[in-house]
Amino acid sequence: MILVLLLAVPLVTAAVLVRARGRAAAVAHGLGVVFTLGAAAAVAAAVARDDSVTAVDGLLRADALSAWMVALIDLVAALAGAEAPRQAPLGAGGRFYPLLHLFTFTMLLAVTTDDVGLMWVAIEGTTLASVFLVNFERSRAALEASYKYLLICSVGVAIAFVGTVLVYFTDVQRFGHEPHALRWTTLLRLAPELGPRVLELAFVFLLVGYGTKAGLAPMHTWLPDAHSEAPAPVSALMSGVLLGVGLYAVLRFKAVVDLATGQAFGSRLLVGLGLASLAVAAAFLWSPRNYKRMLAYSSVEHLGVACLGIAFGGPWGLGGALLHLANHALAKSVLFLLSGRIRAAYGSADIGAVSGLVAVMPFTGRAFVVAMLALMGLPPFGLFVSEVMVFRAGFEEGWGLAAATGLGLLVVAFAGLLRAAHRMAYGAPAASTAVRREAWQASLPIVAALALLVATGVAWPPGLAAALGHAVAALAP
Amino acid sequence: MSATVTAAAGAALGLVAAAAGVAGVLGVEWSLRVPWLVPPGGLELTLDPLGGFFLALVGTTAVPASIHAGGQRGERGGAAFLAFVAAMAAVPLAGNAITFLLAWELMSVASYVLVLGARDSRESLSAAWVYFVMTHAGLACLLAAMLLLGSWTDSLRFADWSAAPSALSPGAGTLAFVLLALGFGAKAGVIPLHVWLPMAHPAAPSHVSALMSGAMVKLGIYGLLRAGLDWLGPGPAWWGVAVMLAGTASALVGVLYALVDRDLKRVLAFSTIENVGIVLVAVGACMVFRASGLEALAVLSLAAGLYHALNHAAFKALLFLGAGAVVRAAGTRNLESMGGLVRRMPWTAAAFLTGSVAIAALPPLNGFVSEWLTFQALLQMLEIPRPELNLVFALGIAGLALTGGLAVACFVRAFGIVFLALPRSDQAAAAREAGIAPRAAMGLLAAACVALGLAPTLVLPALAGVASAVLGTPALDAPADWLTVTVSGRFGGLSTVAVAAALGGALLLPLAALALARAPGRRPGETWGCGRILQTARMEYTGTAFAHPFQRIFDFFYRPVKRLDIDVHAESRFFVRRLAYENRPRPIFEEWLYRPALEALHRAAHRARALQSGSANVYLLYIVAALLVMLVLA
Amino acid sequence: MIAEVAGALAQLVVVAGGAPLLVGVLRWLKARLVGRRGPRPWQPYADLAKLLRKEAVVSTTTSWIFRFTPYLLVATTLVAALVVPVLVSRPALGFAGNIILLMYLFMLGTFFLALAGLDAGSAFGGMGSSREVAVAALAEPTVVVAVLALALRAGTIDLGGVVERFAGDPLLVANPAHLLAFAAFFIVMMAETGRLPVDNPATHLELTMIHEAMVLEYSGRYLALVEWASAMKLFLFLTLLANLFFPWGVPAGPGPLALATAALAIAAKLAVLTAALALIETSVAKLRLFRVPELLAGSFALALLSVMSVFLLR
Amino acid sequence: MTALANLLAFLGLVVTLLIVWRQSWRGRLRLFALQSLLLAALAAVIGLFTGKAGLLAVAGIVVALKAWLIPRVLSRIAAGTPPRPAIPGRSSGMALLVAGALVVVAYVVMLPVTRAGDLPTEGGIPLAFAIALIGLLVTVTGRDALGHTLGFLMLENGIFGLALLATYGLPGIVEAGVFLDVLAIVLLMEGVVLEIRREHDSIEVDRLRELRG
Repeated sequence: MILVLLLAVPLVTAAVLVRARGRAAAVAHGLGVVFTLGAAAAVAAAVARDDSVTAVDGLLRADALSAWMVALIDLVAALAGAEAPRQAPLGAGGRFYPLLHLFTFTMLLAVTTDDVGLMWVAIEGTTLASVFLVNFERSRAALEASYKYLLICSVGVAIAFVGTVLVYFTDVQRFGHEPHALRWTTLLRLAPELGPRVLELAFVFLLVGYGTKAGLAPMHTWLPDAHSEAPAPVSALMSGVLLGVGLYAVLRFKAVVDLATGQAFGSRLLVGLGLASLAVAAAFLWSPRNYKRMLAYSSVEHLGVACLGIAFGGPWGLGGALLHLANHALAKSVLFLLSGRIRAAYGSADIGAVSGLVAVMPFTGRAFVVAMLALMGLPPFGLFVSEVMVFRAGFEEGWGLAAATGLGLLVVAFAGLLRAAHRMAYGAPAASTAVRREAWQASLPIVAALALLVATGVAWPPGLAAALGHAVAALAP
Repeated sequence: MSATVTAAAGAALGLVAAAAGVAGVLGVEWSLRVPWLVPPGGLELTLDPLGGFFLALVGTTAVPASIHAGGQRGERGGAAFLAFVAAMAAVPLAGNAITFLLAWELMSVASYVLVLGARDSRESLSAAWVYFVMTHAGLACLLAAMLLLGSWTDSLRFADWSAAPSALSPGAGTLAFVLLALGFGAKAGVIPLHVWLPMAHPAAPSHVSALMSGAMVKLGIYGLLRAGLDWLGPGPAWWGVAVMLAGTASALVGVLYALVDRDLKRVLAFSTIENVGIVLVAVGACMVFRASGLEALAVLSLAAGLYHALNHAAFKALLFLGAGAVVRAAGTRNLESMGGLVRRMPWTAAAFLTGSVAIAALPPLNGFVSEWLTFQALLQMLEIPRPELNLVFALGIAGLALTGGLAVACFVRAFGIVFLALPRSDQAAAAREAGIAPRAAMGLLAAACVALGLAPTLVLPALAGVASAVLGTPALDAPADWLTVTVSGRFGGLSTVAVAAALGGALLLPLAALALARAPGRRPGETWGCGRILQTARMEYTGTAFAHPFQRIFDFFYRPVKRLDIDVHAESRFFVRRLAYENRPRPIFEEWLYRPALEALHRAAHRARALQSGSANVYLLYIVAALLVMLVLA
Repeated sequence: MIAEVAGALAQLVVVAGGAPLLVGVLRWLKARLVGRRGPRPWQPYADLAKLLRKEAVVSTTTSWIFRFTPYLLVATTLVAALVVPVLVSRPALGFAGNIILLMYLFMLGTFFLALAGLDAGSAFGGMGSSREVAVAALAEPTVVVAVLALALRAGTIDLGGVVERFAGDPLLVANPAHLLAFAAFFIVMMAETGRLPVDNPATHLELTMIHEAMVLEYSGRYLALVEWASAMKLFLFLTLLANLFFPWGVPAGPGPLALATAALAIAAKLAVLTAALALIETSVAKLRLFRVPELLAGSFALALLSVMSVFLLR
Repeated sequence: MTALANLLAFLGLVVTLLIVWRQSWRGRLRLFALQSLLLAALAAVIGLFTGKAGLLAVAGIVVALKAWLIPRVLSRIAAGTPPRPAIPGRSSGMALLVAGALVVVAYVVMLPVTRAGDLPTEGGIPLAFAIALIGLLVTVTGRDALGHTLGFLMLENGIFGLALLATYGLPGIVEAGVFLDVLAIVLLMEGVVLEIRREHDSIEVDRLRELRG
């Protein structure tokens, strides 16, 4: 029941916002954000109590892993929702707000359904819901970005569909037309007896397909374009959680395939993709020119790390990957939101055009620097801890060389990000930019997100370790 | 945060750390576990003698640095300063890898923020960049090594590592040692990982430089000791040889660059590299002795190294604080614009002179004691029955001796050019003495230099205790009576108290004799200059000129870029209008090692940019290619 | 106890009083060797006395360091005189340190003298200091390695211990390692005490001076102290050469008779060394400043060879 | 059933190769509609033989959606572009060769699948997969938005065929979602492409190369 509510809230909000204007729209948007967050909390509580909740004849099912993703999606959605009115006028009609909530809905659906096919549909739906969000500014560049986004992600997800069909095929072959043959719960139960060769084949398709959505190199090419051209709240959602949803699909499938083929097969492919992502990201982060693209490439980097974590496996690797997704979601969405403000103030997304940020925008500049430090994986922020966990898994599970390579590439990316942060944050401000006063209310969500990052880095909130443990356990019951 | 609050808090923190550290050195054991803090694994702090020593070192350096900071109005970064001190105090206490890495990186972050301090200049930005990237690369090495160790021993607790060094295969141990040595060496400023040091130290405010140089760099040595002696147990002799050679190279390269640099704080930074090198020579000797089964000598070497680390903390912090006062007063870090400050800033001058004498290892101050001890340990190398190791030791000894001589020259230059003769700029001529807080801080440190110099009989047994605790050997029977330090039976003895007393007496003797003889007085006159009159500052020997013989002698090392521009008068070439002469040493490590590496990286990154060509078809092709490649692999 | 004090005093008197004579004899011998009559050997005493009576001119640019340095210089050499086994193998301050202490004591003097050279602000002073510290720095490794060669073979680095060890076993002296170390140490001695071919103690041509340029600004009693100290330094270095490498006739403890024979022995050995020094000084030309490192590198090579022969031939 | 299914799959492949060969967009659209009809027939055949009524409905939807609605939308996208691309010297021979190679690749890749089961329809599985791969090829080599979309739809058709042949249809809710998705993609594509045309006066994708690096 609670799951239906969780999904209904954004859907209803989207529907209302199609019609609502003015103050009503503001109220609807605000309520939608708050209720979604509340529903996510309720789901988390329910899962913590009952291990999993189901609805609609088991079509919707949330276990600890789903709850983890739901919490992430709704945290970032709340952050983005709070920032959105700065970027897009609320209450003037238009497609932006309905689509924003629809986008949230599709992501929530993707992580709360128990049906592999429906998940595929939902993930395809995330693309569809967000294409016009990317093209919100309707500039030439935004148009180009949204075209490539639509094309590449559609093709990628179609490839994932091949994998889904193959999984279904082997399932049907072995057990006949079982009513819930495409459910995670069923697949996990039956996996040890499924044909390993077909599952291997299927996994390749699934990996390429959902890897496209997760922004893993070399399927990441849509990502810098779309993330840099989308309005800040949309970039935050896409970078923060949409990629994570893609990786979530890979993670689920890997758990199934591992049961049939053993760990090594999937891990090898994932290590390859993870390292490729890190390498590509490192190369593009070395001397970035556009800060929104820089943030996008950094997403490739962090998804690469999470991918490595999944590949390395074990409680450290999986837990690290999930925690990394969460930390990255927080840090990256904060950065994208701030980048929206910076772009509004400087009128350009070029790094060269921005200087003296700390002097010009005292809060935004400082928060930007702090969030960049967090993004670079420094303590006391959570990404440090999750990276340590991932690499610990690497060394522990016998992927020493891969882990070492990954560490080296992270250093390169670090150097590039630091240089860009220096260029933007310090130096003499451009003459045309006046010092801006910033309302303190606007900074609250961002401060809260950064505080949460410190918490995941230094002292885990009560229940976090347990939630992480349950989420990992959900993969291999 | 106001400067006073920062100072008080920092000093309090330092005092607590120092007290705890001394307790640890004296054998007090203490540990603390907080499972919910510092995930995953939990905060774990343990105090043991080695950790206690470095904790005390951090604490005692932090006290004067904080006091000095209290005198700096308008200096930013109070919170970062406190975080820096706290993180440094946490590093030697850390009892598991996660705690250690967290404290270690927090220390780096805090010091990075402090280096960034005057962030409006490009110079300090690039210094901060180089510093942070180097330190992060070092962290990556440490992380890899610690996680490797963790996976081999199935634990991230240091206690478990120390317990199971013999379980590691030699190859594994070596891999871990190399990685750890790289990581810790980068922090300690070992050649060729030192490049951040001469950039970051000048960029930071002086009390921060003092802390970085006095304490933070030492924590690199701490890590190396932990790695080489504790976690990885007695390694093969070549580890020690490698450390020793790296130390010798660092000492020589450091002092050679210190000798020719014109930036006062860079001179001190390079000298830090030198002193770290000296410590590492002792540490390396300790490792070789231990590998050869000579435990008493290993203890002596290690104690000497620790002593030098402690001494360096005292005199380098003193020198940095002094340099800070000078730079503030003269408005420049350039040696060639200073001069004559001994009359404008007598207290600072006296303190700086004390530090210079100490760092030049001249008796009876502290630098001499530790260098003497190091020599005593090295000179007994004949106990090792392997000629090739003996040769390494001989080279180490010679390197150390040359370093000592060059350090004397370096600090003659540093003190002489800055403080003596006539001021070379208007601002130096109008310099004002530092305030009461900086003077107090410098006074404390100068007193520490003297005390550590005169009291080896008290300090050495404690350090030998630390060393024997680390090495797991029974404590040596008292190597010192109240007056004289004796090493290795009757091999050598030293009594700085006696020397100091004798020097004092010998100073008084001629004074008294001359007074009794009623020697004629003195009268002021101008400096003689072959009959010319009117002495001006432009006639003085410059720092560059002073270093010139060294630049000629070590030409093969400096590889200077020479440039001579003579702008002659249009009508006759004998009338020179302007003459520009440049003779800048070439930073060979930057030019031959780092620049090519960075350029290669840059080129590679640039090439890789072609990947994102803008064509949707190419992007789709990537997907197909990835699919096909993975199908083939599967 | 009284004997100890007497021994210490005797040693001080021999060094402090004998040093000017040594310099005088050296000058006299050098003059004779080149066919001049030369000043009388005790001329330095007269010079010192004259300087002490003169008024000192102190440059207005100088600070207290300039005035303090001569006293410190004398003090370091006097302390050194109590460390070096001149008359007895274990002098009064022998316990307080060994040859490393001794070298660094001399270095302390050099340090302050170089500062004093810079203090007056003249180019000569700076030039002298710069060159002096360069030579001293380069001489340092040779000293230590040569000492190492001795220490390795004597099994101790204690000066008295070395003397006693070699005195007890004369065969140890007749060894290539020993002679190599001696040669190395001799060269270092010439560099440290500013003798030809490194520095010309008699020159007053500014551009070739090292030590003299540095002390150019000193006059009156300050100059007297500086000159006296450098004479003592020469005396001590020669004594070290004599007693470390040929430790015959150095008694272990003080006693009137022992002291007297020791005084005779050291006088004889110093006479030989002085003659050798004079001979060398008259037969070589001063090296160009930038050839000096080559000489010192040569001496370092000798010392290293000596050390290697110890552990290779054991 | 085996023979019919195999025949239909084979015909589908032939039509696909013809799409690669044809260069006029009108011809290609017609061939695409034909391909979709063949798929619908396949669905109907399988539905009849296995007694799954749902598949008959699916066949109907395919006819309506892919053989009628989508080609119409596509022709709206293409309206205004010259029927025959005016690039001289361009031949589809190379593309046909690659497509032929892809058929071989499809056989090799699908070996584990054909070996795993004993389906009567397994002979058609590699053919359907080949259609999907060729669709990918058309997408990758497409020079304008129409080519991209068409290639994507062929990919979709191939996968649909694969699903039919391998599993006799997916669960209903999935099928419904897939159809919705395809429709939405095409409609969105139309929106985006029309905007591109407004902005660039062309739907050639070579102009969409401003975002790089």
